[in-house]
Amino acid sequence: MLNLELLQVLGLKIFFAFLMVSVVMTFAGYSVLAERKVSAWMQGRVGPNRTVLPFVGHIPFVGSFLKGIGIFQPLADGLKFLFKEEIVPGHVNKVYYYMAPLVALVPALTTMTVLPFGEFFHHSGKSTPLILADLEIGILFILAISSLGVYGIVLAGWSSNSKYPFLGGIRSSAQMISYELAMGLSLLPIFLWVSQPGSSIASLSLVEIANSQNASAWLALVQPLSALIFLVALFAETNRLPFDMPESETDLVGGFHTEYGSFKFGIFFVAEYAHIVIGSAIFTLIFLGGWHFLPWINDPWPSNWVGTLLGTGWFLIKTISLIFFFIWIRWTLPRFRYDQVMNLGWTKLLPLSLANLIFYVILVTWLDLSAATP
Amino acid sequence: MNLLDLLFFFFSSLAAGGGLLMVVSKHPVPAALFMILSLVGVASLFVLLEAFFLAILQILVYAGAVMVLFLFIIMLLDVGPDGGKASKIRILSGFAGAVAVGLIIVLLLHFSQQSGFGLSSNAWPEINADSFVNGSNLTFSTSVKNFGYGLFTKYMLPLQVAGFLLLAAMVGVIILSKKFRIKKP
Amino acid sequence: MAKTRVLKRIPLSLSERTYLPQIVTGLKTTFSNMFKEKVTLQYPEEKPSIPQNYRGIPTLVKDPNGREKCVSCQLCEFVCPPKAIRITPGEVPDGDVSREHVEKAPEEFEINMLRCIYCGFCQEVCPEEAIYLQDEYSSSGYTREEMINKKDKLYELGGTLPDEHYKWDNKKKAELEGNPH
Amino acid sequence: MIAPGKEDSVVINLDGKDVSVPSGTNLVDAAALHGKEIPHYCYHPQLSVAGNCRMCLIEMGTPMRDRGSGKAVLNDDGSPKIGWVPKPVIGCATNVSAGMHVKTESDVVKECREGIMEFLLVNHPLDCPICDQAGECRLQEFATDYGRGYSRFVERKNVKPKRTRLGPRVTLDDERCILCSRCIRFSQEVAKDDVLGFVDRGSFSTLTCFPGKELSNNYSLNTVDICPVGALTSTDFRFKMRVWFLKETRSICTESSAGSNITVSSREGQVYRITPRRNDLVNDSWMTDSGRTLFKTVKAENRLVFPSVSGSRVSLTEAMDTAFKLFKNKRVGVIGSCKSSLEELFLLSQFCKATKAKKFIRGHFGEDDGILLSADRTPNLRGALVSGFANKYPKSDLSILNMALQKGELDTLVVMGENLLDSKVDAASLSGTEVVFLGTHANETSKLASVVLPTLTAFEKSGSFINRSFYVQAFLQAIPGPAGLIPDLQILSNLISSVDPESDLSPDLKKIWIAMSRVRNSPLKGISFSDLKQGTVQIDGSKWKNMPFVEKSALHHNPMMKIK
Repeated sequence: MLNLELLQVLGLKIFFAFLMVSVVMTFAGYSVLAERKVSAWMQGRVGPNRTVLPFVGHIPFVGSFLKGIGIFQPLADGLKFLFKEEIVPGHVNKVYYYMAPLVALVPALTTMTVLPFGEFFHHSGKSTPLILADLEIGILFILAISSLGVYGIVLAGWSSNSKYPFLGGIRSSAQMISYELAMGLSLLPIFLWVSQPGSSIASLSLVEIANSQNASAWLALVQPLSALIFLVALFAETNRLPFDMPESETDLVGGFHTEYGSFKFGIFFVAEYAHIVIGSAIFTLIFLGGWHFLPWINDPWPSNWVGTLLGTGWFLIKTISLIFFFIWIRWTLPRFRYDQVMNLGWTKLLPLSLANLIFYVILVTWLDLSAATP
Repeated sequence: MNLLDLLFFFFSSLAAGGGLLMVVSKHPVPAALFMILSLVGVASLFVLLEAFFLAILQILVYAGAVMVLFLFIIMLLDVGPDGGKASKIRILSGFAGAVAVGLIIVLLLHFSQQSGFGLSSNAWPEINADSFVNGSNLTFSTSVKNFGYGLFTKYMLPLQVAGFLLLAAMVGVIILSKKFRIKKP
Repeated sequence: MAKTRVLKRIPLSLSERTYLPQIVTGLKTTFSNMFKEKVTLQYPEEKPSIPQNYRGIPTLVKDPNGREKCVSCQLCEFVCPPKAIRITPGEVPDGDVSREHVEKAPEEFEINMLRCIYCGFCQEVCPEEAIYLQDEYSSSGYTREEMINKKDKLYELGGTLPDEHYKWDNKKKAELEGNPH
Repeated sequence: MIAPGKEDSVVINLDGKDVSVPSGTNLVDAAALHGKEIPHYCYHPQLSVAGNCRMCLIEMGTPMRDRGSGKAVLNDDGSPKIGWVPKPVIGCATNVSAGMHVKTESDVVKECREGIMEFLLVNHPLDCPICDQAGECRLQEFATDYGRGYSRFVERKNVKPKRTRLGPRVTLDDERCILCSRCIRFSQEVAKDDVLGFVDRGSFSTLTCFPGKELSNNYSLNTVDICPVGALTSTDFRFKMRVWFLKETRSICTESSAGSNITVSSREGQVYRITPRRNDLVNDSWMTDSGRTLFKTVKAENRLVFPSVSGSRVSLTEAMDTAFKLFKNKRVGVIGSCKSSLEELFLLSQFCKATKAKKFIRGHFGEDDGILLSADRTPNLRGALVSGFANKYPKSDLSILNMALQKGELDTLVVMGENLLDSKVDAASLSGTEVVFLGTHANETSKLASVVLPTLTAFEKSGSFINRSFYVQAFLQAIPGPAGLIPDLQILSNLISSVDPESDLSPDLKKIWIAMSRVRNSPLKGISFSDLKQGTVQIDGSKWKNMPFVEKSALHHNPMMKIK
């Protein structure tokens, strides 16, 4: 039988899950705003500065400032997506057409169940990580689930029954296969390094990885090539420029979402940014020390709730900086040609990550042996 | 019936139903999608067995990579409904289906004769926990470390053989698909 | 004769081949752009200055005596590439003393602003200098019908422009003076 | 050397090239035969030569002959020496003669044309924006082609009355008139109604009607057509539409059996005017005024625009089904019409064959004016004979039908647009019969009809008529019919195939013509519809030579010579 304790735990989990979904979705929404603002600034424009809420907007100074930075724009965008006329082209495959946006969004949101974002200090000074489910194989879970996100795009492209979306779908699947290998291979040396013989860590948990960087070098400094490959693959997996092949407005109109409008398009949109948010968070965790302060420096914050807040805040700052980096790259680099994308993935990144892996295998073995001999 | 049972029935029906729908789907794209559904169901069953690593690998390798490749190929070749020679295959698949159904009936009969339809636990062979990683001081668990240890000690040979098999298959595919220029005398 | 200089293609160095330095340079450029002065015009509040030869909404103008200049020759209708202009020609009634010598005037004159491409051919072809693309550029409406400018709307938009010829007035004068009768 | 020409033709040298032209033609026509345009205003090929516009001035010379011996004078190289006329001559009044040399492009000719154009334009108003002739105006064309491009005239232009009423249908703009006198000659020579003339002198010259007369004859609008400038305008067409918008379609006038060739000018599904089309076998360049107003019936109030069953609107298929029930296994009478096209009459007789129907037809007759309005006021009476629908000459009423009705021989009547009640058929005798009415306009009969199937007017469909001289002439669709209606041929072929599913009669004109020419002893043998598009085709009408045709001798029609 379901007992009370289980229900309590379940309720709490559901509450936290709900909270996290809201936070990530808000982040995604405001990433859109950030994208528009940053792109505007980089192009000598001012970006959205018109939307205003009735009462908030009329507060002197604050209201006009908030309006100026477009803080209400995501609300308006969301509402617009909701209230727009729902158009379904006559030639689509209805079931899959409706299913596709959901398939795109669900994996993006599922991955955050194993995403730690800080640590909670007990009175005793012991800490537990802030995470919905501390899976031993967290990183694998994230890789697995996020790789399912491509089905949303493939489905959308296929069910639209139209040329450009179809091409977008095909490109997306090919791109996913090409870069997932490099991504996985770039992570292997990390785990080899972290759980090398002698260390207490023997799992693929993200919490352990983040904690291993406390007061020691960030893994981005230890393994810069892994970080670079992972970052490039991350760009490709999230379909961000310069890898936005499935969408590429210039040659595929809108790619997989050409035939989508109103809220269904909105879901695709949010899913894309949710992927970016989660991707940034993962990169922060693995390579940038997570919620820990700076490399080789012990966390300066106290071991109580203030420390929890500061740590989480620090984690968020890192994540947001990475999101900014995503946007920055988008408005700096031109798009690759499709064959260049494939070329880069298979002939550059894959051999490079293999070489990287072999190098670290040898290095770790040598370190292990030299530690054992004396 | 507790939650575990409920989940088991849900996920197993997902796996079985997905498989069935995959077989009966006319169009290859939905068929592939149903296969993914089935794989997810199987992975969930692994989770229920607390074999998290296996479940994740199932998703990562099959649903995440192999099936994406499948879909890519299907879409690239633009295979429509009844793209193949369905009429010839129909007899064959009917035969295969009949054999499969027969096998299932035989199995069910075998188990039910042993234990009735309750399928009590003694119908299943006992898993010897210690037998798994003998030769090491690690106890049996589904953790990654133990899994890896087992793979690289006791099951080293099968692993390498499987690896070579896959390599041979890959080389074969490359040779078959590559057009070699025939030198004319 | 200009000499063609053949540039030698220098092979890329290793760092160039990774593209990373170039990417960093690009990132620097875009980042420094973020803090430059913005060039956006806050449109409804600030308006751009319209140059003299701007091609805004086509309008019909009246001569300084307040009479319509258009004689509905339909050349603009003919020349209009998107077929936005539709004229129903009519005859000026005998009783209209100030205009009867012109004989012909548009009974209805429509310019469909949903079709108009602001090419200015109508202005160019008009033998009576009656149609002008003036400085108005923003027009909107809730229905398609609203976006079809009727004759009265066109005259309201056009107003009066100075006339250099007074062609029909001179003709009227000649008629009154009876040349040679 | 000038080679000897063929019989009845002479060889002249046109701008240095020897060409052969029929003897007796004037130089304007002769040059036109060989693609050289000699501009002209007053000359019209079907009117007498006046020679007063001077636009066709050219240089001309004939081989010199020795006065004493009468022998040709030769150059040193043996070619005949040409004696050029010292001053330019007008081409329209100079007939060709053997060995004549003509220069149409020399500097003198060019200068002459420029001078003439400049003089013509001295007093011509700058009216083009409001002038209806603009776009088909000879003055505009020649001013651009042969004019100087600028004027040295700085004085004030002449002012004349702008709106003079010459007749009920013609308005004169005096300022634009270039005094070519074509209209005067037309009235005298073709219309035989001498009402126009010039008064006053010099720049005061004015075209006017003789006192107490007006230009009101039935051919008055032809003066508007031949006016090379915009001086004579049609009161009806005045200021309606600029001519460059109009789509021109070749058609045939349906007014009478004269079958004048016409051009239907339409824009966006609306006909704006009808003008004659030159056909020297049928109507020269003329047509009646009354024939020009026929297009107004297209948008008439009593036009039938939707199918109906006993007065209420139904879909076309529903109306066809109802009609089909009315003549399935019934005794059917078909009242054909001489206003239908040849192809429709052929399908109608096939329909009669399929339903074993009795055939009736009536004629419409009136006064013959001896020119282009013949006594037979239907365009296709001979078509009814040729198609096999009628085998007797139609009477002006349907008293035979009335007798049959009174005897109760008929259950269902299929009426092709005719009004039965004004042709000696009583309403009482119609009471026991069902009427299926196919027509363009409502009349008393259509109001009685159980099924009304609207058809298209001659402007909305293609087909052919046979005129009074047994000329088969095609007319082509100018405008689309009212929305939702199908051509008569389609209706008829649908009706036939509903009665006789075996029938393979298609509504396609080409296929109907193939079927028609297969009929035994058909005079249409060897003719196809595309031949008709090339021009008028005369067929052998000797089969019907004993019929009492009512047409009198008229323009290009001699009842005595009608048999080929």
